[in-house]
Amino acid sequence: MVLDFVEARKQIEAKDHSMRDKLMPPEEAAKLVRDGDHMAIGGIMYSRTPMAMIREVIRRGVKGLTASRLLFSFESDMLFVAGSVDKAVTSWISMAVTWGVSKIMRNYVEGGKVKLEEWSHAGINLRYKAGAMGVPFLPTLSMLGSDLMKYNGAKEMDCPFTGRKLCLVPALYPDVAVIHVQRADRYGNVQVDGMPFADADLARASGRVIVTAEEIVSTDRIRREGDKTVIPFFCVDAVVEAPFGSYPHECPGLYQADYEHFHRYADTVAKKGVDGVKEYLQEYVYGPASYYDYLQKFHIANLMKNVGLSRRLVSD
Amino acid sequence: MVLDFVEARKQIEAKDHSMRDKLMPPEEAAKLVRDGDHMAIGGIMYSRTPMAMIREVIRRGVKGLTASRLLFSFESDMLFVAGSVDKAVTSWISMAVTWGVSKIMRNYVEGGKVKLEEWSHAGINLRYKAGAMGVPFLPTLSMLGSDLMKYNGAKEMDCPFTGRKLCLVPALYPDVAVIHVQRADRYGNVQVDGMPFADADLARASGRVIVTAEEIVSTDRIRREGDKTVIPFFCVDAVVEAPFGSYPHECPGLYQADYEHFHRYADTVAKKGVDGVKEYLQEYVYGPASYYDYLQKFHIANLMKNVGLSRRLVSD
Amino acid sequence: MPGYTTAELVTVMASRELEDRKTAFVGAGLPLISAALAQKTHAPDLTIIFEGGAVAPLIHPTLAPYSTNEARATRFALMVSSPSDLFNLLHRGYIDYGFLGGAQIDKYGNINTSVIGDFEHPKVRLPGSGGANDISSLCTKTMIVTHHEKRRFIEKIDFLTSPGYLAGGDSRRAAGLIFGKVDRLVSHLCVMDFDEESGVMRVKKLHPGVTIEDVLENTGFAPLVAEKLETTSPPTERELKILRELDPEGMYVPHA
Amino acid sequence: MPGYTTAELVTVMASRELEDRKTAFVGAGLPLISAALAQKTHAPDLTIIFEGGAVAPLIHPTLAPYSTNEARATRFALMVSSPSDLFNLLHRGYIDYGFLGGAQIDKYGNINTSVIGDFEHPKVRLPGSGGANDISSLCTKTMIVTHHEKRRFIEKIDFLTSPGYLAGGDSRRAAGLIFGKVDRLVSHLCVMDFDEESGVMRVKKLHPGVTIEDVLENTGFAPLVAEKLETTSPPTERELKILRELDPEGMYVPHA
Repeated sequence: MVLDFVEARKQIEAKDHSMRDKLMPPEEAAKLVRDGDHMAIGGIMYSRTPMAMIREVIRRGVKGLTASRLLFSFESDMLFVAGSVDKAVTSWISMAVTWGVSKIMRNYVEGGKVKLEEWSHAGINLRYKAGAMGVPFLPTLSMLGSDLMKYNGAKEMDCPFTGRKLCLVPALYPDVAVIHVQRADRYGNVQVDGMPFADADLARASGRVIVTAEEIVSTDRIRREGDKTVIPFFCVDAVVEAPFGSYPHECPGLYQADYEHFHRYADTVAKKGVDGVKEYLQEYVYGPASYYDYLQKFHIANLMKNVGLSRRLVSD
Repeated sequence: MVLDFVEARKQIEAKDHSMRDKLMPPEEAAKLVRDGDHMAIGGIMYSRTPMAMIREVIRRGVKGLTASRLLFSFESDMLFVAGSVDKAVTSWISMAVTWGVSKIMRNYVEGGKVKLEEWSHAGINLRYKAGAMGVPFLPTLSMLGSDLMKYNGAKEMDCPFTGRKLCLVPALYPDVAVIHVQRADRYGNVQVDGMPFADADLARASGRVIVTAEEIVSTDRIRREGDKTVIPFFCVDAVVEAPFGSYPHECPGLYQADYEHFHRYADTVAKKGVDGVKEYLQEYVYGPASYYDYLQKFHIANLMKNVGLSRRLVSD
Repeated sequence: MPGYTTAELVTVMASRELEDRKTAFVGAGLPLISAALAQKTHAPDLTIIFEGGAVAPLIHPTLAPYSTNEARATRFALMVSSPSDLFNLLHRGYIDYGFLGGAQIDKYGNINTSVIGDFEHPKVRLPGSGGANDISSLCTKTMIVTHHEKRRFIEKIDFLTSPGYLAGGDSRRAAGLIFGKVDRLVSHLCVMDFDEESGVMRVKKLHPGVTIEDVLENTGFAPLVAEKLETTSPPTERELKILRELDPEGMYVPHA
Repeated sequence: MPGYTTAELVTVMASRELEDRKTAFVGAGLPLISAALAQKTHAPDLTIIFEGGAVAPLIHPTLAPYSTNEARATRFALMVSSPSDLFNLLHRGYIDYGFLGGAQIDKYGNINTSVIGDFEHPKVRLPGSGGANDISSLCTKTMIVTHHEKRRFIEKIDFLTSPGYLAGGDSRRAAGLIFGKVDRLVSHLCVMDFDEESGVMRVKKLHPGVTIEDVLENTGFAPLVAEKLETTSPPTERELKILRELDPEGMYVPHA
């Protein structure tokens, strides 16, 4: 079960709200994700996915997680096969339109190894938004009359102002959120370029927040553009320096996704199924001795190629 | 009465959503404010107040308006004394802490010439937010147990998820919103620097939207920083070029408020009351033959002084 | 040999259904190509919006997005906002058109993209709603765009992910879905609309060379048939040329 | 002659009640000076937040804000956001302290800043709630800071703008106000807290030279009195020096 809004507020009240240094290595930050937690994952599909932290969580052998995300992509295969996640809460889960439905997701959900709770995309957004607002629900006219409402716990009500039927979407208060961004200072003041997704809401809704950032910048730099800050320091518990922290997923403005890697991955999964993902985990998660050993596996030429294509996107 | 969310949506559906040239002179734009309208005013207190459009509305002799704003300041004196506004909806109305309670507000509200509907600051924000979301209400734990709820139309309910008591704040769907910003293109793509206030919500909640901008920029410029756009063109009906369009109020990043003007104004009102405002309207609203004749009255030296102080704020 | 693929036919026919000066929520793949084609033909002022947050992006000629939720899909957009903001604009009535596909479709235009079999113990788990439920609940006009096959057009769908007319008649409205409607279905065989009274799918236009029998044979339920069946004119050379330029590798819309 | 004004006394005493490493919603004028004083004395890691949207701004030494909703109040802030975002953070429990003043205050710490007389036909219309109701409804600890006078501390307020303990006892909780509380009142005579059981104001500390009789004479209702009344130590030279540097013209806190 998900936290009640009253309990969720008490947790926040009890936290240290001071501006202290929270910069730490990824291994240290990953300890904030505990067995059985509801872990909310920032970004969407293969954009600003907190891959560095997902690898750490898998490497630590965390078990029994409920993982939620607006739209899941390749990373859910890894979390399922590693045995970290028992339940996924989302609106959509697939490798991506181009690479088709995930065979792994099908295997795990159809086989009953992972339970899948489904919301509409607006619905899962509203769940995080309600959490960020500190209220128990938000109303919408989505999802009415659909079978989604039969299983996901949304409730119908008659509007006390208009008499109209409404769908009430319950708030989501994750235990922990993992979010990858372009920059943050060491205190956890976070700025995002391009699509914001629901990351600001995740940070406000969650009990603990881990931010990985491409770049750790000075607080002076944050202060020069305070209107770009989307998460204030007191919402954040851990800050991790993570260049290429989303790779092989993209980080807008910095590098595009490694589509060729995705193609190869999809081929492997098509051929070998779950065993393919196990090999993949061995090679990319358990194998690399360090953060940079992981990146090294992609070859610097590929990293730079995807940096270049990201620049070309707006320079052409 | 305020529009029901269903009616409010039908109005939006029926509008032309195309990206067409909406640049027009202030007199033309002011025709979108009609007798009896609910007019939502952007900015807060003396920051980004759409003064250019407020002057036009007064000059046109529009009557019977309900005016809403997060926090009202000097501009409400003008709207009351001009006879444009019958009712104000807000959380707070005063000249400002420094200049004290508005004698004019007291005169008009105590005298029954203007009805004042009061919400908490979070409450009025939630009303616009609900409007922007297209729903009939939003829940909060503010205002419970207070006398505000006895008069303002918020409703209590027991949360169907948690059994907790909640305050439901009804959505506000203004007929028209007037908003002043730093820049927009001629189609109505709007960007704001610094405090966003509730302007993005006003624009989404309102049936008609008038935007005055310090600078009309090319659409190419908008596209270079799309993540700074807070209002998309299809929400906007009129775009007005209005340099110093908030003066003597401030426009963050460009000029600070003319405090000396406020001091003189407060002195005048303290001495002459309503007659002082009538003289003020004559001098600053009805008198000036053109937009620039109005600005000329402040003397270029003052305008430049307040531009300079705005720059000094961040250069020192 | 008509000189175009069924996917090309569907894309062209869908694009023709889009009026100019409107806004459209567009997904990756065929819908994007279809809307882009409309922009380059009869609807230059159609605004393309991605639910991920981008309003009117300028797609790079060779760096087209694989998904609508990546940086490529936001290139030089007029606004780059959040999905929740875009869904709010949808709720307010600012989005005129939405596109949907579906694994299973019934005669009321209800769509299943969640599961084949039982929800809790699915035989086949599909990707899920994404924004589809929101689009069909809230878009002023939703258009279903799909390949036309009997196993897809069925009497009873396993799970109702995205509402059409629900059980028909007044049931959509009675469920509280008072905004928007499923307005049209474009397949490689025909264009359908929905009878306002009953909410049942109605064959309205047949594509070149298609007979009403072809449609009925490939539909797993009995649709209504318009009194005056129209016939669409085949994709023009110009349409096909533009379409192929938009998707030069045929990644989303395979070429002939 | 104590060498400081009553406003200075209140400001110093309020600042001392603020713990370090906490966050505070601060209004223009005395509260801002009080919080800034705390930062420069015992609470260097206190975070000042303006409900208009600014988190931890750096106030310019000579261009201080006249209101917390203007650019001067956002100077080099860590975050410049919207009031609704700040109120959400308040709702979530991220704001430890809030400051309130009030035209009328009752023994349960309920405050009126709306009307003297009848709401619909007021004798005196005051500015209204602003964020005050939200602060006293939702701030973890709300502090009332005020001049202490009989006409202000009254048995029955004309209008309840901002909730304290409502009718006392369990009534605040029963009304649904399950978050936060009115924690303290700092006046120029004393510091009060509230009895948790009855919700009634309780004199806790007397300022230098003030007797309990002084307090009772200037209070229009009967407050509780702590068993062991403490006495505050007078403002130090250092506190007064810093305070006067923070408001050199005595605009918000008049100097001696």
